[in-house]
Amino acid sequence: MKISNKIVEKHGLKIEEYESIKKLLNRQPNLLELGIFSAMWNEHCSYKSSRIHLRKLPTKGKQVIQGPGENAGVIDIGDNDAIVFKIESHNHPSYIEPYQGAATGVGGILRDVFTMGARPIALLNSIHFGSPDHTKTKSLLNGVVSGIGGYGNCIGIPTVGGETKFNETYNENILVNAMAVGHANKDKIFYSKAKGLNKSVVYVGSKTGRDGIHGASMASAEFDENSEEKKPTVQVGDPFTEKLLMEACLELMKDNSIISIQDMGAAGLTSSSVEMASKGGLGIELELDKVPCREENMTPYEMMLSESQERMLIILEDGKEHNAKKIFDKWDLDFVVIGKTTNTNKLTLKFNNKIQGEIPIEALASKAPIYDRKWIKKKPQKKEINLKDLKKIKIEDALIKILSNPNHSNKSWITNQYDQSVMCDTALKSGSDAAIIRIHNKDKAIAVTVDSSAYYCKSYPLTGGKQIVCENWRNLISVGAKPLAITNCLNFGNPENEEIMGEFVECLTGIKQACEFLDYPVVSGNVSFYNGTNKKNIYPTPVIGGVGLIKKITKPLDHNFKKNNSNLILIGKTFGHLEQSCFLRENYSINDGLPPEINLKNEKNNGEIVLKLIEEDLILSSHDVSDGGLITALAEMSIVSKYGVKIQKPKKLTNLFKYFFGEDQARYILEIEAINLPKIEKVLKNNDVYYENIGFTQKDYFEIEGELKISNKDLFKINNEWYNNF
Amino acid sequence: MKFSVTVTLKKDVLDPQGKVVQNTLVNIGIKNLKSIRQGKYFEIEVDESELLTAEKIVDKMCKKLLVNLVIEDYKINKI
Amino acid sequence: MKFSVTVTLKKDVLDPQGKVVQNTLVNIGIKNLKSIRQGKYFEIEVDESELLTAEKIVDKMCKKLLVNLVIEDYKINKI
Amino acid sequence: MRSSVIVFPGSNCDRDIGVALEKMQFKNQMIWHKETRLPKSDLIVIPGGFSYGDYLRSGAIAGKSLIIDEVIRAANSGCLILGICNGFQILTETGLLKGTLLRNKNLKFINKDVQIKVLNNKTKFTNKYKKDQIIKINIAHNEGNFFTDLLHLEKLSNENLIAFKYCDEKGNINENSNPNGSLENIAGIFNDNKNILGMMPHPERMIDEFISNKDGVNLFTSLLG
Ligand SMILES: Nc1ncnc2c1ncn2[C@@H]1O[C@H](COP(=O)(O)OP(=O)(O)O)[C@@H](O)[C@H]1O
Ligand SMILES: [Mg+2]
Repeated sequence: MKISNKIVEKHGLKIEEYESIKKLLNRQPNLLELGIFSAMWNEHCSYKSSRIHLRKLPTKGKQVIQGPGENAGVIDIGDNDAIVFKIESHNHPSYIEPYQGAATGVGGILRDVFTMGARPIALLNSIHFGSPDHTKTKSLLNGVVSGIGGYGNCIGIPTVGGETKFNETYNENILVNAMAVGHANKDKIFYSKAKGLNKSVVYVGSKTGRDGIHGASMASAEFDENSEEKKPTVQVGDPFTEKLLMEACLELMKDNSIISIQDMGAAGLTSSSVEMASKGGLGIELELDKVPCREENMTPYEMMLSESQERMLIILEDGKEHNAKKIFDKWDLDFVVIGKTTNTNKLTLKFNNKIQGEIPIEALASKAPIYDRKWIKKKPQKKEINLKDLKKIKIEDALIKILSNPNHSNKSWITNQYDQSVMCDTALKSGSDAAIIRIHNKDKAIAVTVDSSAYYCKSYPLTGGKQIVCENWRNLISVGAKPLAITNCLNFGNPENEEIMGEFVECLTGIKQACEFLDYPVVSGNVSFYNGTNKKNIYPTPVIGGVGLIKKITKPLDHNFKKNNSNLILIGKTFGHLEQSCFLRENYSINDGLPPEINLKNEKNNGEIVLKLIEEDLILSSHDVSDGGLITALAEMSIVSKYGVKIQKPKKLTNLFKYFFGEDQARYILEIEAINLPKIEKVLKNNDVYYENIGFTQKDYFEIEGELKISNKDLFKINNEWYNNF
Repeated sequence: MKFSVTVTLKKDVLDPQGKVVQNTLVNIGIKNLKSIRQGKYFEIEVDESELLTAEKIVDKMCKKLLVNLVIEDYKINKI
Repeated sequence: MKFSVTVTLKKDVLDPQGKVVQNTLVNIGIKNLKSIRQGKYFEIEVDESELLTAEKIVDKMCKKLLVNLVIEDYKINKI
Repeated sequence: MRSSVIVFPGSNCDRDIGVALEKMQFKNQMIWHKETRLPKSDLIVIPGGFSYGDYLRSGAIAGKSLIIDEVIRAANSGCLILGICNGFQILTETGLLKGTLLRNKNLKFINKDVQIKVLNNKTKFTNKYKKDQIIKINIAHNEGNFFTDLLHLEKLSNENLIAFKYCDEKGNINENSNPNGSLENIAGIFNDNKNILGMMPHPERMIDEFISNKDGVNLFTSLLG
């Protein structure tokens, strides 16, 4: 068959790329080979536009066992315990079929974690939808939420955290990012690197069907009117089978049978076999007749490109096949030796006793294209908003506007659809700054959270990038955890557009600077480009997933006020930065100006000292101050509590709007007992932490002296209304 | 006028339920089973006496809500 | 031989799903809907050429697994 | 006291109940569903989860497994049987308990802490609770909407076979305190002999102050006698 330009383009490859393929092969590829190149060389698998920039991220630290480059990152939390985690996007599939797209996203990220020998212990997600009144939003949100729940609930892993945001730039391109966190024994981590010649390559899990063929290249293209045509490629998730697969793999991992193991994710059998071989510097030979197939007459092309879910590839030590098969039989799963490792450094595909395709592994992996795409720097849009020019409003109304907005509304409509308690180690559920998961049978715990700030990143990506890392770090500190490492999911528009590439590069620089300063390395991640339709691109939306450690946990710290008449302290300085704030957006639809500056030094110092106070058990409750400012944070604390607050008007900053709604960074609210105040003030002063005594808790009412007084009950109602429409 | 609508998964779409049900039937000793596919069924009554119009209404329900056109096919029958 | 089986909730069993579906259809502007009931649908192929025997096999599947006789009714049709 | 937890493919609260039983000093064994013999046990627990993915109907396929014949035999000879959540669904599918669990009335999975009231505290499962005691307990299910025929419903009331009903913090049993649409807010029932209890809420999740509360503990201590 002659490969025409049209066929090349249909495979999502550029003509120049096709020319390099011919050079690498010294010949024209056949269709099977072309399909394999397209699967490996697309943006999603090859990271061709992002790779040179990702290299700049800090990935090392004494807590890091495995950084990026494996199925998931691994960190050390002491006592031979390791935490394995990663985040991944499933944006395009979720827009086409929200339930299945989201479900298989969860399934995929879980496999990345248990592939490494970890039992998953928590799921999180970051989901972004179009404007709340856009016609599709409601059904997309419904579908995505039930898909996430459907998969996680069925497999029995608690979904404990996440974020849900709305903004019109996601109207035609929603974001669904799923994060999984697992626990492993440090000395029992499994990797994907193949070793040894003539070792059995084993296929386990579900059968291969025609689903998801070209899924990875779909994730690497913009949507257009013709995307509908691609619908038949939708994959259906089977969480029941995944549960069996997970248990079977974890059972097999108890002895020393496995040399290497790799899940079949994007680009299925192709990428898993190539990845194992390339990391091991080996070749791999597959006999495709042996691949367990669901449909009749499947071709090698279809088998190699299928993205059927719930499958794994394992390379076994000699002589372990029999025992391993017994385990998979017990769990009613397919287990077939479909090939072996070779010394040819090639991927060799046999079918009907004939070689149907043969490609040097390097051509698919290290020789895949890398682009240094053009990008332009964002010009800072310095624009100060003068409140005097704006229509007068009342503080109370502005607050209500924020609390009743979908982005700030109480999300229990969503989180009640997720089983948060299964496994019986969830000490703090979603709705808090971070979730706390106890390590089974031990008295230590991890805290986990995901965060993004698309508005900040859009207006000034460098600051935005720094800010999300800091916010994420703050969320962990707020529950008393020492932040250890992050994973990141970089959702951006079309990288061939110089402005968007600029957003990417600068966000990444921001992330890098913050991570370096905070000793908060990146251990895994994912990049999702081409989020946009017909040249309308989404806001740059990097999502950060952070993991922290609570060494010895006595009781989980949350943001519920605990007592009447406790003192409230605001940590960090309030300058009154209102540009890019929730206040201006919700009340005036103003979106101009720069995001609040990040002072990494203060961020680190404030965080560390707050953590110290928490560890000394001096804090009753705590909460970080983020979008919506001080007043929103205080309201959030009151809404979940029996107690409200009585706050004094500020002494220094006289504009109340700036004081209460400003989104200055590095701030926390702490509830403390009066008797501890001197001790705490001493620590703060000795460590140069700026703080203010802002008021006290009181019964039932949320009050700013001389300004407003609302009952907690009313606040609760306001905050809960929006989702009731569903 | 009354209609029945049957909704089934498209060919080539994974049917996790069907697989498990089939295995179970075999396990509990049912012989001669060649294949089983599971789907949804609706009985719909509409207040409309003109067949074509009535059918159109039902079709609209299917497209708008009852059927997930991405992965499912459907058939409408008058009953 | 091929059969279709439709399984529906018995009349006096509350049908939460049907109710929600009905409300939703009305909400999205479908008029003339009188009633809707939702059930399950199976397409079953058995390796048996004698109609009565084949039907018996299918009936057995229904009784033994596919149908919860406490709350559901079913109908078998040759197709 | 010897207990056995039956593990089906797709069970996912099996570890949780196993941990709880051991913590409460039961001598517990986990029994894989393909086993055909049950060890001698005083209590058999069918745990929560999604046996067989909840495919077809929740509990239907597990209800047809080999081990279930053994469970039925044990039940008929008086062994105590506890079905939690999916376990309750399985018990109704096997006929050991009458009634069914339909989809939640809002058609959504529901996970939250709710209040239930102990209606009958004169049983092997509930004797350490006070009559009408209100306990806070976690539910997590898609199909927890209890339904049965009128005759059975009457019998449940008349013979004191209702174990728990959903209520609010003050103990009111009404539509507002009914999370899933269950008939008369029923959250758990006994069989005629009161040696079988099926309940939708998860007592095994309520044994640790640190994670939740200890409102589930009395169920286990009741069983220990
Ligand atoms: N934004 C990022 N930051 C750090 N590492 C990344 C990022 N994106 C991808 N990676 C790393 O690159 C590798 C390949 O990622 P991916 O193709 O998503 O893996 P998989 O095929 O297992 O899903 C992984 O080790 C991942 O952690
Ligand atoms: Mg992977």
